[in-house]
Amino acid sequence: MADNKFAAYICSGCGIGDKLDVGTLEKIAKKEGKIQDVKTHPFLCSAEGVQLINDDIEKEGVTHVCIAACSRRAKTEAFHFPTAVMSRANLREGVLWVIAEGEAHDEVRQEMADDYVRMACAELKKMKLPDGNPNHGGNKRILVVGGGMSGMTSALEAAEAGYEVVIVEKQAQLGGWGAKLWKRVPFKAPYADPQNTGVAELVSLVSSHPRITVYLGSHLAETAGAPGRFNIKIAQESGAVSEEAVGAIVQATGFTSYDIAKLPELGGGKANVTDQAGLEALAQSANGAAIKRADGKEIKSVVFLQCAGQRDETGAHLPYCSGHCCATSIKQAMYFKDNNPDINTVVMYQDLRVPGMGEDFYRSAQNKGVTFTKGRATGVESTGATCTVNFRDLILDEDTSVSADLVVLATGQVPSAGVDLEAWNPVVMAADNGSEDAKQKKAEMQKISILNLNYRQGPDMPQFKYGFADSHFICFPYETRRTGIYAAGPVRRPMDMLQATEDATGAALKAIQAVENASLGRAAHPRSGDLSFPTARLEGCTQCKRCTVECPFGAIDEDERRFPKFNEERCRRCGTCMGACPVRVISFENYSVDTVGAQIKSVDMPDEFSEKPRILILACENDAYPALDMAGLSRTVYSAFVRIIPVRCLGSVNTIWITDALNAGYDGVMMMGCKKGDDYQCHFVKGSELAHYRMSKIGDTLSQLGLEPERVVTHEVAITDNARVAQYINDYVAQINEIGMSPMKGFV
Amino acid sequence: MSNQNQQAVARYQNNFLKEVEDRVEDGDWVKMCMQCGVCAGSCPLGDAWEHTPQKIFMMIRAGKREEVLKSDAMWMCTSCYNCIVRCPRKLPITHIMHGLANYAHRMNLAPQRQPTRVIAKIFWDNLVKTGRVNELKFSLAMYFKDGFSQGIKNAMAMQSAGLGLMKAKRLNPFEIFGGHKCKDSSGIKKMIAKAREIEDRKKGYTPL
Amino acid sequence: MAKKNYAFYPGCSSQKGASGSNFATSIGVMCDKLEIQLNEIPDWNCCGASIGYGEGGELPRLALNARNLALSAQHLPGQDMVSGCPACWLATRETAERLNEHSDLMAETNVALKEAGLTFKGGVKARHIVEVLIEDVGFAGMKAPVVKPLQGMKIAGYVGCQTNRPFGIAGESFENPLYLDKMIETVGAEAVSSFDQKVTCCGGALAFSEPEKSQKQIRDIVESAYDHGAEMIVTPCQLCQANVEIYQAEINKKHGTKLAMPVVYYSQLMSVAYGGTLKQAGLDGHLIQPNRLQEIAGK
Amino acid sequence: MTDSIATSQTILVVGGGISGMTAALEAAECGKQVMLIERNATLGGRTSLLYRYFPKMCHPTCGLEINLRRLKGNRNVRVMTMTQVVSVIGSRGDYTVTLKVAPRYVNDHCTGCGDCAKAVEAEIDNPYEYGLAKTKAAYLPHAMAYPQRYVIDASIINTPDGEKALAACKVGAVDLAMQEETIVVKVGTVVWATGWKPYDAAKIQPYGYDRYANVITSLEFERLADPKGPTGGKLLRPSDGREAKNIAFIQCAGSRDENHLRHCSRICCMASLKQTQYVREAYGDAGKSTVYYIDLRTIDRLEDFYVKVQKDTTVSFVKSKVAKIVEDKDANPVLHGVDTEGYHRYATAHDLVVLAVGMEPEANGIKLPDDMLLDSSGFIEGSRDEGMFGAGAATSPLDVNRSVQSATAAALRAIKVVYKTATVEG
Repeated sequence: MADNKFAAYICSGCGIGDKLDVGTLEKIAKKEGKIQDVKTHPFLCSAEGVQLINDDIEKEGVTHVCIAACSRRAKTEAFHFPTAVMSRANLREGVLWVIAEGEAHDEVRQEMADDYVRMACAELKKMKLPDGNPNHGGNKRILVVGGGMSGMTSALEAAEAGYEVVIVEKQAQLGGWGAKLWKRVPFKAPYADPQNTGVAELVSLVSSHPRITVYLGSHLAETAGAPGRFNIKIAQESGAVSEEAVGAIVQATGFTSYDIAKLPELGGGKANVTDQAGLEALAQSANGAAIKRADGKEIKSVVFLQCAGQRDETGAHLPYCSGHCCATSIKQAMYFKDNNPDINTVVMYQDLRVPGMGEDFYRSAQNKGVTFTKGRATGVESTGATCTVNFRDLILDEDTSVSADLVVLATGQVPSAGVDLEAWNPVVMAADNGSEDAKQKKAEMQKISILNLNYRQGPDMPQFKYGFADSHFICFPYETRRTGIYAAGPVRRPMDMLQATEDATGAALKAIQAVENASLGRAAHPRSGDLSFPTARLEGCTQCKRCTVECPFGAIDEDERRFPKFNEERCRRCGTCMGACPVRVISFENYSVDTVGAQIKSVDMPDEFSEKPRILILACENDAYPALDMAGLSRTVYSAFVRIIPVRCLGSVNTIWITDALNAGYDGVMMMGCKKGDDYQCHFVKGSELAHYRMSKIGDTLSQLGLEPERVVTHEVAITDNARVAQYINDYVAQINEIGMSPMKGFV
Repeated sequence: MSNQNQQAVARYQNNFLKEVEDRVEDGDWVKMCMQCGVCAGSCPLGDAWEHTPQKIFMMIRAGKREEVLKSDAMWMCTSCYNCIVRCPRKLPITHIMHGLANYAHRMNLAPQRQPTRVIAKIFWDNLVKTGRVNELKFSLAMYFKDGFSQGIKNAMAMQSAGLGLMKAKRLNPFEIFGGHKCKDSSGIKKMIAKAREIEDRKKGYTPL
Repeated sequence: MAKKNYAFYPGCSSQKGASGSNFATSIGVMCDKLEIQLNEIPDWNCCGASIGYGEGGELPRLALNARNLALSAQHLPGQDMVSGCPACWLATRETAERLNEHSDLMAETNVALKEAGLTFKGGVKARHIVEVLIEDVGFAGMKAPVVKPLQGMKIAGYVGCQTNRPFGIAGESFENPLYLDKMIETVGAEAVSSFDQKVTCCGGALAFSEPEKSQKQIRDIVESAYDHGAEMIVTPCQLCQANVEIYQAEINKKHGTKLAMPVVYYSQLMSVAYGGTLKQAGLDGHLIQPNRLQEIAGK
Repeated sequence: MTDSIATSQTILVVGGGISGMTAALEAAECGKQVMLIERNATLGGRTSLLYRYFPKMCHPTCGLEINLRRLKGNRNVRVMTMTQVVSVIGSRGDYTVTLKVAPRYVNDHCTGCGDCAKAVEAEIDNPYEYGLAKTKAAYLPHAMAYPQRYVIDASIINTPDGEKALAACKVGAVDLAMQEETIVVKVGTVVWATGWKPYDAAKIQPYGYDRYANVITSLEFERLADPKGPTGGKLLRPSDGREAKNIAFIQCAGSRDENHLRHCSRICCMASLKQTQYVREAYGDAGKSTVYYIDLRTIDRLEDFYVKVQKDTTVSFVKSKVAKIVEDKDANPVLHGVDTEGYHRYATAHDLVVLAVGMEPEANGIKLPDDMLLDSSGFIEGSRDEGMFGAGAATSPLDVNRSVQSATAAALRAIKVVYKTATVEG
């Protein structure tokens, strides 16, 4: 690779030239920033300005570009130089637009701009152009675990898009839950009648597809590797084990319905009290004729009890609503009405939940004479001949009862998501410490594992809530904490068949995307396209395991010598490992302890008596930094004493930066990251949490330095907090002024 | 229970909803109610209703035959049609209330001296006689519906209005001797008799 | 311009010497000026009104109205059947529509009609005079003949129920119809647009059976008219007019109120504005004298 | 002119809201060529006008920031704003689409400095505040606007204000002569992510949205709650600017109603529950929210949020479709109706009424190709030739989470089309 050539480009447009002494900035870039080639342009983002830079890159061999103009979030189309390393000094949103107008502030404004140029140059010096993962996997086959409606849909959709697919289904045949249904709820207008499930057709399409390989009566004995290079062992009933190589995984392992036996108060386990699955079985055996009871008796009246063992606040049963059950009961009531309108069918509900076009399906059922009663069942008795449902009629406001030949309990969906890692990890720890029964327990738990990942962090996907392997993000439902592995269908969230097929199609796309990204060594969401990846100087590693434990995505395993083993294809480039490392051996080409450290140190530190405190702000690039930008956009004024450095995630903040800053004489350090806790908004799951934890430990360092604890603060900042961030800053500056300037100044 | 009520109950095995669907004007709409209650809140005489329309629909589904038909609720309908135009399921609620009232009356379960029931009968008889309503005879009949002495009181109470209307030529005292009538009043009588005969047959009423 | 012809169904209340007779009188001038020719349907009968259902049931009521429709079709072929009384209009239109939708009802009804020597095949359009005014004449057309604009009168337009629901006037809202206010303004008076009892039910159907309840409705309507500075209420409905006018005295007696709000028909406004005399406008037929209107008519 | 950049391998995504951006990005990150067009001046769509999302109470712009960064870093997506589809001809794999690009009067020189806005005096109703606030006739749609480029409203073209904007711009970005453009592109498939629009609340006459100042829509309430909104985040009554502390939320305002929208709009229950927490956020225990509902449809784990709100002492629930609203002398909306759980009549005055208005397909206002298949409410089911697809709320009333799922699925369906075309072509 050719020698590095550094160039800085200062824009004097947007008023920068009017309010700042650009000459000084140039000098700083040259002298202190040690940039060979420094140019100023009146309108840098213009075609000519950009041409100037491109010419330097192509003709002059410039490899490193420092842009001193607007925020890194602005003018990204113009300032796009794929072949060069780039750093940006934020003179517009970061200085011009936020520092008070008027000559009184000229000096501090200029100092702030000077520092940002220093910092950008210093950062640039430490950056390398990421060349992408050299040993990325290129396997583009997709594994689908589960051969039900969701799994088959994922498989077929991916295959139709040209990708090879392997399906592993534990049953002896495809079809899953859908195959147990007599009919399904309609997907399209008119939403009037039950429809054929279409499972048989789907099964034949899947079985006969040239790009789909199906393993029946099989499960995953092991899943090793990473996106683009998974190696899986498939154990068949025969005992045979076959190996396959795949690039990404869709987990569509579905659900089981909540055990009716746990609902004795609603007649669970008594004669002629069944669940929705039980009724489908009766309907299938009736095969279009009148549905008969298990005892062969004809049915004149049926009562459907909604929310059986669901929406339960006592903690005894499922707290959630399974979403599909109202429509399913409506469909099942139609089984009877369509066959014989004289059969009494009562659907007893508290809130009838048929969103969207389901309302038409509800109307259709009423039209067919299905009776809907808003009531709360208090108990179900069964004489064997007939059943009695005691309930509170919520409209007529009375306790009453209705008798029925058959009672159907609408029970909920229980996800089949495998091992719960929250429970798993403590057991593993105990087992590793030699506890025998922990080893026993571990083996027991492992039995229900679905993926049998050989990951350091456990054998299955992390579960989000109530055992569902869902994403915590509203905007990113396919966000996963196991890169390249996507949950689809009811294992992810309670859902009906229509939504499951939609979900499965989406999951298939994400799997395709994962293999395409992996094949290029590119990061997946949220840093999609990022080619940088973490490397570790293992000679310096103390095997403390923090990186392997704290990686939110389980990307880091341990090699046989118990050193961290990075799986770049699993990595999301958040830098949490870098933040975790006490000996600072982990870094990215363009983001490292040095790229940030150098910026911190480059700042010009006024002496103790200058009355010019310096406050370092480490701001998460996802929410806090945009908020600061928007403060600029809305011309919200804040103190000129802060120096802001964007970080990939607070999780990537290494405490050395804090101590370096304090040693260098900074009077305070502010960290701004995303919301943590149950409703966390951290895009890397735990980054914000970890930062708070690590900072809680920094007290000792501070006291060693003889500094007040207030010199380091952490804030949760939402992207909309543009007004609040300015307030935080100004309040903190005031607070620092009270505490007084740092005694550390001038020592370094 | 009257004989025709026993028949009805027997025929519908206590399934009051079916009975209403078969025998009450627009009764087949009852099943479409989703219990939102907008009708209940829309009635100008709202608080006079023992049971609101939406509740009556629920009672019908719950098989509360006697409670519904013996109630005076549906007799409170002023025919303002607010409920009809607001119902999100487009139930012809006004018509159903009229239908239920008429059915309760025909089944002779409606409250005996329910004023609207009594007046409805007087009004109808009045119009059937001549084919047109004779407001004077109707009013007088109205005043005397609760017996002679009460009638005098009522008449006296409304005397000023009555005299006023006469002065205003909007109440003609000579109508007492005949007054407006259709030429073909006999044809009209026969027509109504026939219509009633068909309806009774169709709905299985015992003729009044 | 040639007169437009309509089959006319006056209804019982518009008979000579009946409660709505002054309405019948007042439309004379109005129709004359607006080139509307109303041809009374020979031997028409009562529509069954709002409480006919109690005793009448379904088919007998349909038969009653079918008879009028049949007579209209027979004697005044091709003419829309127009009524001035909302109850008559509603019952007739409902019958026409129901018979069109349900062939079985149509058949049964005709069996009954046969007894009166008639048959009905449908095809008659039942309309309200207000529809004719708005759709066939138009507001400009209604304004044209105005010779005595009712300057300075503040009038509450009280639409009531049945002119407005369930059918109403095309394009108007059930909750806040504006056409009556517009009509008031076309004759030069000021409409009390904030009048919030515009479509409240006067309880007319239960005036005899539930006097207290119905009179409460009336009181609300009249008091709101006062509150909003109206000097007069105008309505398109015979039952509303009679009910709201007649019972004010009764209410005063019971509650010591001093209600004396004149209640007139839109047709009376127009007739006066068009130069009709007090008599022609039927203004001699009121219990509560609409003095200002009478004055203007007298000039 | 025919655009050479697009080919039968190009995926056209119509609509730059969260669904359209998602469909475009997901396909582009699979290596496909995508053209993303948006009718408005900025991407972001309706969600960027919401204050918070349920159930996490996080901010829509947070996800928008990530999607915009994905977009900035991905050269496979070509974005065109102020662009609409005029016509689509052809069939699966080979469509010819005519686009109409409205003049922005600002070119890509714009640095977003805001000098034009300073210079211009004329104000217009802010289209991104549902008309609750004014903005200069030269404006940046909102802080998260993309492209971050000003717009000059057509109303000031050929006026002195237009000239002021022109004079104020130091970088020559203002172009008052800009004309409407027509562009013809060839694409392999079209994803319609045309989203939804709030049902016209004025049509729900008994609630008097058109007559009473203090009856507003749920979307307007989002703007009131947003610190960036017209009231700086204060819940102020339109009639008198007084703080609204006792707020009614009316569910199914237009939804589940054959006089209006036949369907259930799915999101409104959660949206209102979310908004009750805006009231708590503003007043703590001093606020009061009442939710009038028919059925509360908080399905799957959204139920947790319902349970949480039920425990909030400032929130009460009435099972009733409100019959009508009248205004009292102090302009307080008074709600009339009957609580159907046991027949309790109410006539309750509130400071403010928020109508949880239903979702209508925005496509109802757009001329779709005849080949499209729509359901009874006008939501997109697909196209007869299976070459065009709906995505997000254009296909069904969906919340954000489900819209993104739907858009991701639509991306794959589109990819299937271009894959098949490519393999057929050789």
